Amino acid sequence: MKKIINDPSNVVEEMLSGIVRSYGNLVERVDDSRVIKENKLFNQVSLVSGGGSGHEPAHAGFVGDGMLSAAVLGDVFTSPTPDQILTAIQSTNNGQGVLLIVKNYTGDILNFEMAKDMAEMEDIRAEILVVDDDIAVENSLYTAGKRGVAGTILVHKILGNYARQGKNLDQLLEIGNDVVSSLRSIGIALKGATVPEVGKEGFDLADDEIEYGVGIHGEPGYRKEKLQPSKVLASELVDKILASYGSETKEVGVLVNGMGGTPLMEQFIFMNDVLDLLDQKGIKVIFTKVGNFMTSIEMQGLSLTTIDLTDKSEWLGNLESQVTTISW
Amino acid sequence: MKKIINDPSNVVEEMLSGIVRSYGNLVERVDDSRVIKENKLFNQVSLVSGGGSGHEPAHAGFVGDGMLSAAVLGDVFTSPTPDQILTAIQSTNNGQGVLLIVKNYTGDILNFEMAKDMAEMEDIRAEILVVDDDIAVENSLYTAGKRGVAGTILVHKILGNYARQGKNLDQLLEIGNDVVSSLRSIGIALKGATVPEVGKEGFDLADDEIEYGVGIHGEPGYRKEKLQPSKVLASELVDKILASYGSETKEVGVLVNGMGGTPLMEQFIFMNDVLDLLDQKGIKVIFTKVGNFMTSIEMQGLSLTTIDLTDKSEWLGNLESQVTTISW
Amino acid sequence: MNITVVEVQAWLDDFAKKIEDNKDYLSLLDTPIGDGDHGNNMSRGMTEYKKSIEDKQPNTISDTFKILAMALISKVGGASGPLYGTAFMNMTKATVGIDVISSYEELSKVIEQGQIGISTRGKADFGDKTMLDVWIPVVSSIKDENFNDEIIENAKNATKDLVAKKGRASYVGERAIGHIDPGATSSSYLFETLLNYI
Amino acid sequence: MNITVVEVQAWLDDFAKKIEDNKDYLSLLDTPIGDGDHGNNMSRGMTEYKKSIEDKQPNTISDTFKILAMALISKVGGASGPLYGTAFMNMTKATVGIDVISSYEELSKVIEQGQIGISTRGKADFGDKTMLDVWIPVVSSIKDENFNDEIIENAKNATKDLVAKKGRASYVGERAIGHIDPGATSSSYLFETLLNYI
Ligand SMILES: Nc1ncnc2c1ncn2[C@@H]1O[C@H](COP(=O)(O)OP(=O)(O)O)[C@@H](O)[C@H]1O
Ligand SMILES: Nc1ncnc2c1ncn2[C@@H]1O[C@H](COP(=O)(O)OP(=O)(O)O)[C@@H](O)[C@H]1O
Ligand SMILES: [Mg+2]
Ligand SMILES: [Mg+2]
Ligand SMILES: [Mg+2]
Ligand SMILES: [Mg+2]
Repeated sequence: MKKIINDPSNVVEEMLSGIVRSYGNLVERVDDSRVIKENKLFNQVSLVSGGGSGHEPAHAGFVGDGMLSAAVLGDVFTSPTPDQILTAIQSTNNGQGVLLIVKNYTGDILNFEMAKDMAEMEDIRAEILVVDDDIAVENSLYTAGKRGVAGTILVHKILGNYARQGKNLDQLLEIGNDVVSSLRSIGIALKGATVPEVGKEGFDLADDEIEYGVGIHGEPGYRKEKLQPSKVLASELVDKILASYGSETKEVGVLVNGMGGTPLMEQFIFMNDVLDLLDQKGIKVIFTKVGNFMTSIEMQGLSLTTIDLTDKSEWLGNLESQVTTISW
Repeated sequence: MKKIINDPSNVVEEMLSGIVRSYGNLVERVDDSRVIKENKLFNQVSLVSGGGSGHEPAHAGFVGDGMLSAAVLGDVFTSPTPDQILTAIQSTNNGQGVLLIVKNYTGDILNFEMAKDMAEMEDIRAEILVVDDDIAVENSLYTAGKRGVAGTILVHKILGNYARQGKNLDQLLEIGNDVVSSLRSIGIALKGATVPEVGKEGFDLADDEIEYGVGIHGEPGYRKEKLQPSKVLASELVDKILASYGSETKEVGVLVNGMGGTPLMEQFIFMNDVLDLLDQKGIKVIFTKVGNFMTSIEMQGLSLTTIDLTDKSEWLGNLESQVTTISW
Repeated sequence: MNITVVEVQAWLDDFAKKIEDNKDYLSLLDTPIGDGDHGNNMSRGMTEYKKSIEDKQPNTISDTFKILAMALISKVGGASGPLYGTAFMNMTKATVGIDVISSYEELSKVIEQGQIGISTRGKADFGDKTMLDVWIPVVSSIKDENFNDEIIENAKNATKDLVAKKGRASYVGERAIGHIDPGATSSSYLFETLLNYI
Repeated sequence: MNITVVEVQAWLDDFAKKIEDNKDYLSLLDTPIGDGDHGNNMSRGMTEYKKSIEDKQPNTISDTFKILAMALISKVGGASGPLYGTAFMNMTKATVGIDVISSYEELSKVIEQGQIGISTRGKADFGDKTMLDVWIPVVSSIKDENFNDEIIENAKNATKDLVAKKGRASYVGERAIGHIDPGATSSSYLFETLLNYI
């Protein structure tokens, strides 16, 4: 394992300290906790997200005016615990309740649910919005459901602006579910990530092999294949995503998300191919974003996320609104 | 070579297209050129930078209100040609002259100088500001001088704001030289980058080996060594940088820059260690930034840049000013 | 049967030791069908339990379970944390005021409350290839007074041939077949060590 | 000596071919002491020259040099582009109105202008392990009318034992010793192919 770290069991602690010391103008740590919150809290419903670490800049990079009120950091690829989530809820709630934005992994769901129960015992209303945008694993009776991946960032952005505009908790939950159902993501991996405490790559791929549909913790995808040109990869992902929408999608937003070890050059080349394909299919792309937002440590690969914006000009406005965060 | 690309000889073209199609709200391509410029030009001295591609988001990601007027993209790790640089000059000049911000590499210097000569023949005044912040290779009679690396981004930021405030070309050049002389950078590499047209890594390091002082094109550094904890790496770099300042440095800005393949987690851990060391030495850190700004394709590693801000509160204001770019 | 707070703490110490000794094995089980952290997760929880017991020196069964529940909830983070945590939280409630568990019937009520906690929180059924595949037969066998090593072992091994319908292992589909469930394995340790005190 | 536009174009065609044939070798030379692109850089320039000559069919020496200068300037991008470009730009000026180069003296004046261009643009001296280490002895030998293969070859080979003081190779310090300079090598091709037309 070749990493710029000190003690593998202390990476989250030191990273957290690095984040708040570097961006103390924007965020602060809640004392003795794994919670990073906005310096200034606003008079609105609070938005809290979180999950395992290793997905940086998610979620701490999206804390700030117009996005999240706080992020809770678990160990690497491990959900934060209920007490930490409760701390985030307590320290951001200002009477209007707290929306917990959770990626659909059993560990995250259970820990956030438990925190929600604990918050209720303290008369704080918390609601959970589950994001499950990854269509690589189809939802079915036989799995824990679709996983939550990079689309989560767009949920933060859209709901963040609505919350700032004064929408209440019920409204945010309802819109949130609507946003989630308009999201589709799939990832591709070229090379696995190494969890510091594990010390070796989470999965192996041959030198000329890629895997479609890998999750952000290296969960297995739906097919391994020889590496193909970007155009071919783009076509596979775009087709799968569009097929899952049905036919009425006219306007979309597109997010190309780097997994941590793939340079921007490749992300932009891939986006160029995606835009060509959507053009050919007559689908208008009205919002685009490229970069490392929801990574998997140093995994090589990227994910494609689309959001159906047909007749959703308000959402577009939210996506384009100004925010004050480290990483949007 | 495992990359998400199409034709290796066409990566710059496709990336450029991806950038302007993704961020058409901010930047545009000058027709038939390798120039990315702001959509709106302002009534000010124009700032143009550029160099080989492969350092994304530099420099196109820093085009926008408050930073660069345009960026010129060369082939991967190869300087842009004078005709392209001239196009950038012509398409951004609005009578107040153009400042060319150039990293100190022979190829870049010569091509930009030639473009400057060509601009003069068209009665456009262009001046060159050479950035040579990399102290890994000492300036001496026996080399082409110190190289220009991540500190360049801070030059864009400080001069960008001064230009917006109405400073003239002579003033910008003078301040620019002052800023450059207050910058210090050194890099560390864990794993080399692969130029798409070359197809193999630019340099080799053993599995447990790192190299201090590597340049952003994989130029050799000053020492290879077994991988050390982040604290030890930080200490080596901080000591070397502080020694090169002399003793009066009281306040600094710190930039930790990822080389492309190193995740944010490690960059923040490293920054945490750097801040500890500067704290211990009684040096006040009044500006911090962490992320991938001046990369070397997918190289693993990072660089540390400091800027001496002692008695430079105006520069601090410029560093903190709001800008409208893709990547600041 | 004469399970007082002394036996309960001895039992949980044994369990902690078993987890510690098999930490790498549990993570190894979690690798092909999960994310390879179950051993580390459980170990973090049990280490905290040991520390907390030392600190607080509880002298009732209920308080002991509560300390374990809190340790698991606050230190594990994985799916197993809230599940085991809820189990022991329920067992905390089920043992309030009880100084000694002296019959299979009494014991089964306590363990069943734990199992109900897991079922409710995790929404899994028997046969979904989870820790419940051990808890459910264990509860029945205690009720039936034929609780023994073999029952536990068989219940754990039965997870091997299943496809998972819940948790991370559900993402690997058919590929889960042939692998014993890590959570079922850690639960088997819990009940094996309990056998010593019956 | 009777070098008209016909000979000049034949010469530069030979040079282009030589570059193409040795593209990989030039890049290989540039690998230990540079960034491994000199062959590709020069090839991009010369390919553009061939295309441009085809298009524009210049019929003077000066216009031919100008096309080469523009091709190198606009397509190479490396240090070698502006250096060779400036050389041929100077040679363009030095041959305005000249239909035929018929003496060593005339030839030396033209090539010397090229060399001055490189010296001025690159600020390097003889012995800095650059292309100038070939250009400077070549100019002298033409002046002295003893211009031949051996002089070129020796000049190129002499770069092998030097430390570089200019360009990318200067970053590797002592490690440059033992490697022939790629730019000196491409320049040696330029003058070797010129020999055919003298
Ligand atoms: N919904 C569920 N109900 C019951 N047990 C579950 C459920 N989901 C997962 N488990 C159990 O949790 C175990 C995995 O725990 P662990 O590896 O610690 O958490 P994670 O999956 O979050 O990494 C599985 O082996 C399984 O026995
Ligand atoms: N200052 C200089 N003066 C003359 N020649 C130089 C100078 N710097 C570099 N060169 C020549 O340029 C060659 C390298 O060219 P090339 O590889 O195409 O450019 P780059 O170094 O930008 O990649 C060197 O081998 C050397 O001969
Ligand atoms: Mg886990
Ligand atoms: Mg080069
Ligand atoms: Mg696990
Ligand atoms: Mg070169």
